[in-house]
Amino acid sequence: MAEQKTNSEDYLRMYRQMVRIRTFEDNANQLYLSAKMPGLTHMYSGEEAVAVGICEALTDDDRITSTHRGHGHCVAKGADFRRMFCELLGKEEGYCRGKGGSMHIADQSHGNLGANAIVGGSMGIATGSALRAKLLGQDDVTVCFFGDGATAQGLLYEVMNMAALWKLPVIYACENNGYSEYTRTEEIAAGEITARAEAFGIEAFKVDGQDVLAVNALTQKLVARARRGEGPFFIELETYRYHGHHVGDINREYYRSKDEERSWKQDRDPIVRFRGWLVEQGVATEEEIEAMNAEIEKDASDAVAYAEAAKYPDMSEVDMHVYAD
Amino acid sequence: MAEQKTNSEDYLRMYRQMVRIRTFEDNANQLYLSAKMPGLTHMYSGEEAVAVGICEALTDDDRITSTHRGHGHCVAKGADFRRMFCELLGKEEGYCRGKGGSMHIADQSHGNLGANAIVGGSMGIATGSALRAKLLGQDDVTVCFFGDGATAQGLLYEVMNMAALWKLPVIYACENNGYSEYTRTEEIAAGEITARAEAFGIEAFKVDGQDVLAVNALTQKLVARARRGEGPFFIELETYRYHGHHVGDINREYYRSKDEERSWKQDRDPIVRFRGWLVEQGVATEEEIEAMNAEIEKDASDAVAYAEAAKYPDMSEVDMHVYAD
Amino acid sequence: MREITLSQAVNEALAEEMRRDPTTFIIGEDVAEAGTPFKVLSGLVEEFGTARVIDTPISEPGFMGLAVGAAMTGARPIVDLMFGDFLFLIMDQLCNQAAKIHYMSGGKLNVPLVLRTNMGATRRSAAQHSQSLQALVAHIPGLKVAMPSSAYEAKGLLKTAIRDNNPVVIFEDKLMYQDKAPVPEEEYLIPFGVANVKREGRDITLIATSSMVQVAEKAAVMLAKEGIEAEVIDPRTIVPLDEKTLVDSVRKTSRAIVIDEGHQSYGVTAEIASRLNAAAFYHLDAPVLRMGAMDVPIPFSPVLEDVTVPTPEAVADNARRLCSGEMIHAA
Amino acid sequence: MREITLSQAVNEALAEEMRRDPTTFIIGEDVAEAGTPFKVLSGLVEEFGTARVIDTPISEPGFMGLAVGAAMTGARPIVDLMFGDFLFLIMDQLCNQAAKIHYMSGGKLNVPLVLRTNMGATRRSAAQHSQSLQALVAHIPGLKVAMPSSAYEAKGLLKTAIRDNNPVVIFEDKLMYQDKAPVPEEEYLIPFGVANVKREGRDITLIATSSMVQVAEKAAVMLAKEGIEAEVIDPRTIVPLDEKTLVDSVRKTSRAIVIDEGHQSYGVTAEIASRLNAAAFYHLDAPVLRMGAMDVPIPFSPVLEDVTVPTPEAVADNARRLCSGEMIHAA
Ligand SMILES: Cc1ncc(C[n+]2csc(CCOP(=O)(O)OP(=O)(O)O)c2C)c(N)n1
Ligand SMILES: Cc1ncc(C[n+]2csc(CCOP(=O)(O)OP(=O)(O)O)c2C)c(N)n1
Ligand SMILES: [Mg+2]
Ligand SMILES: [Mg+2]
Repeated sequence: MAEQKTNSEDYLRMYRQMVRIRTFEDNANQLYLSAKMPGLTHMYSGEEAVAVGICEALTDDDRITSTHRGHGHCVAKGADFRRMFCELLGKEEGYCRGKGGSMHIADQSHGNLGANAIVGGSMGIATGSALRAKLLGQDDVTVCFFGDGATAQGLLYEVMNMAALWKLPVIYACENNGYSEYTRTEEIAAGEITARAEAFGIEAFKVDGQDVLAVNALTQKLVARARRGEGPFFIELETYRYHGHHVGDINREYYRSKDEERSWKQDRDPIVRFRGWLVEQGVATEEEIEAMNAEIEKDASDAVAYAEAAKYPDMSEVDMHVYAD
Repeated sequence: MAEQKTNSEDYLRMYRQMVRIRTFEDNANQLYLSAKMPGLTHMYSGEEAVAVGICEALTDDDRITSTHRGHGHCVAKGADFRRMFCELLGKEEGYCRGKGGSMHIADQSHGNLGANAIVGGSMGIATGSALRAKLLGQDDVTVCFFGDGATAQGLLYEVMNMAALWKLPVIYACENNGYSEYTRTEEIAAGEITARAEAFGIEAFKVDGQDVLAVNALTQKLVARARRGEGPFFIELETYRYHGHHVGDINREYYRSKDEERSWKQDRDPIVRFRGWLVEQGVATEEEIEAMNAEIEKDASDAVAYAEAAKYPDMSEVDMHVYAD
Repeated sequence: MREITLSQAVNEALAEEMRRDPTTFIIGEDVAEAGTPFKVLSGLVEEFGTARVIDTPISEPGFMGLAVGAAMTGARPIVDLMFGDFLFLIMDQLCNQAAKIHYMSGGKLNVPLVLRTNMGATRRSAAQHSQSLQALVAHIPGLKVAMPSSAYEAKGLLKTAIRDNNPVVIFEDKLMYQDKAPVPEEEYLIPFGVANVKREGRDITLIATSSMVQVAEKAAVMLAKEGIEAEVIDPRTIVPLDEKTLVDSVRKTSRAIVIDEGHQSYGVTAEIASRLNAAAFYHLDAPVLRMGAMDVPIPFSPVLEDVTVPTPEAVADNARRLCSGEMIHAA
Repeated sequence: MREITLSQAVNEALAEEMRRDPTTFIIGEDVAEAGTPFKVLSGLVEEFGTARVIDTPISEPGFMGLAVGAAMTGARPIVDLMFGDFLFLIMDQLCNQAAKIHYMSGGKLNVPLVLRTNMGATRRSAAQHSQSLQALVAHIPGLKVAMPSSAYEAKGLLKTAIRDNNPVVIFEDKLMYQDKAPVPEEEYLIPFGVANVKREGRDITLIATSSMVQVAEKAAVMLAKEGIEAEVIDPRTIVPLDEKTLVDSVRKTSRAIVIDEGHQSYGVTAEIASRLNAAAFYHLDAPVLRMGAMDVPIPFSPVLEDVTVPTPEAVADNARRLCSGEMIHAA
């Protein structure tokens, strides 16, 4: 792990947030498998240290843009289980009144500008948020999450160019989980991903996305620098998704081996690793951790029950919110 | 100059082609200023060594895609003055039966897939032509011309990525004339242009675009390598446009100085330099060159007269060619 | 006759045409080993190899551009665009380039390419994965637009599209991929611009595209029980549009409803309705009625999504009112 | 009243609104020192500085995306898209993002941005610089669409657009930038969804957008000499559309022509004509007639280009035939 113990509260919150994400996903997956959840959804399990390491370096005023694989970012940025599950089930109390669903979940109150079902679709939005900060003299920083596959979208290069020219406070966070859908990153990305950012004069970093402390330490530094006008920055985070591309992607052996999956889960799980470190460093005991886990599990199942019982939006809502007043 | 005399015929043809471009442009400009030419047009004068140096390394089977500033590419790829002027004047005998005009001139017979009025719009087309060559086992190479300004279009990075992944026989030729419209390149391009290609694993080169022999020598090498499957390649050609962005751009001092224009014209003119070298090397005498120039001038004014007298397409053509049979 | 799914029909059309013409190839995201997320292309890479079934990076404008260039220089690309909603990403290459190149070159250059994509809501895929954007491409001269309504049409129209020398956009209804229909073993092609009268009737004409053909047919069954004989017509291609068959029917029945799953305003139903109004004005008992998707982004929540698109019940209801003269007085 | 050009009217609207609201800014290519190729923005960078009049690289999807993000987080961007034809490049950011974000977020996020662009042919700019693409954006729920027909409308509609909390697309006719019209010195706004009856008449209604309003007015002058009184109506915004004013007029005159410079098929005239046919069916003597641009890419050659768009003569001709009953028998 990257750093020595300095602040137990922060560590415990990070751990908690990672477990919350994993637990949220397990419940969401269960809802989907039992046909209670409509539509399609993409699980974040395995990548928790990325969202948490980054979002823990941000304040509520800092913005993020998220992706189709967005539950992790949403939880990490401070969202509430009930309102998230309500959204996933299309209920009125959801963050988007059920209109967005898993692929569009947004949480304005914590600066999450929303998941996006267009791969790369939020790169402009994130950079524009940073432009706004500069224009209005606000000191918040925006983090743009996207996958390795999204680096194939030309939009990224257009907005990195402008961010670099104008020194915008934006951090591009590339979650490289090795795959875009059913295709390995090597097959769809020529050259080096970080070199592409560097070509635009942007400082770029590679970090182990399974090490929450390493991610957090780097992000802290970059956020501080971005606030001082030294941005933009680019981070490539090496990580792995445990589930299929989406919940229905069950037979994966034609594109990745069970061995590969096993090795990431057994040897590099971000939660297991961090838990071990917490105990080792005396930040928490096994019992404390188990209690925390149990509490989170209860929170999640309560939230699921709440969301299942919650009501759908009234049919009259269908043509509300097409236009703002 | 980059190379010693090895082949007078080639040298004279290159010189001739450069003068043909300059002469074509002078006549086109005149037509525009005397209100005989409709629409808008962008002059290539000053950049002749780029088009000629590159196209002289190609055969008729090799393809190019051109830009809004496309007359130079068209002439260099072998087009005929009459049919070009007819096109610029919207006449039936034009390369596109008057339907395309200056911004869409294409010459299928010599492998010019056409000018394009969308900046960057032909990057996909050029790369697709190269994909076709590979797919059908043909050994032609495609050159994609575009400006420094066009490097801001995300499409470039999408197609370079695919060209690199699949080793396509395409050469990206970036004509860096220092400006995109009324804006200096530094203001719109962060980092280094060649670094952007290199980030995708593409070999990139910078060359003096006013030195026709240097351009030609480099292109010859790269075309040969691309034919052998060693492509793609990227060339940045440092050059300058003498006229305004388009023919109506007369007052330019708010974005570039008269001094700057004068120095490029006096010290680096590609035709003057090459002419000096030809004489110095004994490839041609001053008299031979003057005769060649005069002949080209006559060709051009004959072609202008021909085009002015030529007939417009019949009105019934307006809804022909919307669909191919 | 054997029955196969729409997905199999598409797969067969592609295989047959790729065997027939070595210049054809497929390009798109996860089209090879994965055979697309809808598994429509399964098996093709095994037969034709990765040189002709090409997996791309997530670069829609890029691979669409490649297809245009390949088409201009002698190949016949078949582009797979995973969701119709991604059309917005490739509009420049499709509408400023592909659609115009033949014309701008005075007929010298051709762009024989097929863009296969999909449409259709009620899959709970929300606003960016549920759109039916056929009206947008239909507005652009130089493009042809096909909307198969069953496995039979999907195969016959796709084969025609691949042999066409123009850019053709085909919208498949993603909810219909598993629907079966009789499809001959023998080769056949369906010409463009020829509407299909799916059901004859004398009281009202229901003109429906793609997914809405089934909806219209179901409505016709309901109506038949009440003694209202609806004629159901599927234009099959909206560009070119077989105006004559539609007009002839409406002149006969004097009433018509046009049904399409795109948004209603400035959509496909507007064009067809206004052509019918113009050409059958004096035969009409009431103005042509339009039913498109509601003018709202498609919501995720099932309860909301389901009310955004025309249903058999709603079509039958409107037909009843039209036939009873209720709307005539209301107008 | 003083007369100013459409270009000056736009410039004034921008300057006034930028003075009023420090969160507004302009973003686009060559908008600052160059003031755009049409010189519409001259002087603004001197007053507001390069922080608020932002020159971008040639990255239409990119800067459109930036505008969406800035709008979502508290600024009010005014995007300058140099040619309407470049809409094809930004459709994803405009239609998949800007148009849907308010809805997808259940009303939580707003996207108050203005996209200024242009339209119009006969400038000999050929197929990629001459399109009038209003129908495409009008089809997408969540966007508002304004089409000013003079300097007066250009100023009043733009000011309204800037204060609107939704994405608004404004199409200016690039051939009209130097046209003068009376424009008050005092501040005024023109509300969206309110059509303007430019000229009253009892015999026929000419509904025209943007550039076509002048064409309709010229036709009306010709017709008046022959005793035909044409009512000319400018909807001013096509989304929202003031259907009532249009319908009321058509119910009065019993005949209508709808004129728009976009391609005719699947275009703006189809929507308006089919709404009029529906709402005024029993008042109409003949079906509503549509006049759009021909369904061809715009050709460069002046002799060809000139026949692609509606002219006053052609409008008058059609109006005469409609009024004489010639078309009634023909239908
Ligand atoms: C523009 C666009 N193209 C394609 C898709 C379909 N799609 C959804 S997710 C995905 C893969 C994304 O890969 P990556 O960016 O690496 O993110 P990951 O799923 O690995 O987190 C694709 C191709 C899409 N939603 N949007
Ligand atoms: C997509 C697009 N955006 C903007 C324009 C307007 N425009 C025409 S040429 C040009 C500048 C191009 O600069 P560069 O690529 O350097 O080429 P150069 O004109 O210098 O040869 C611009 C912005 C356009 N035609 N297409
Ligand atoms: Mg990935
Ligand atoms: Mg340039």
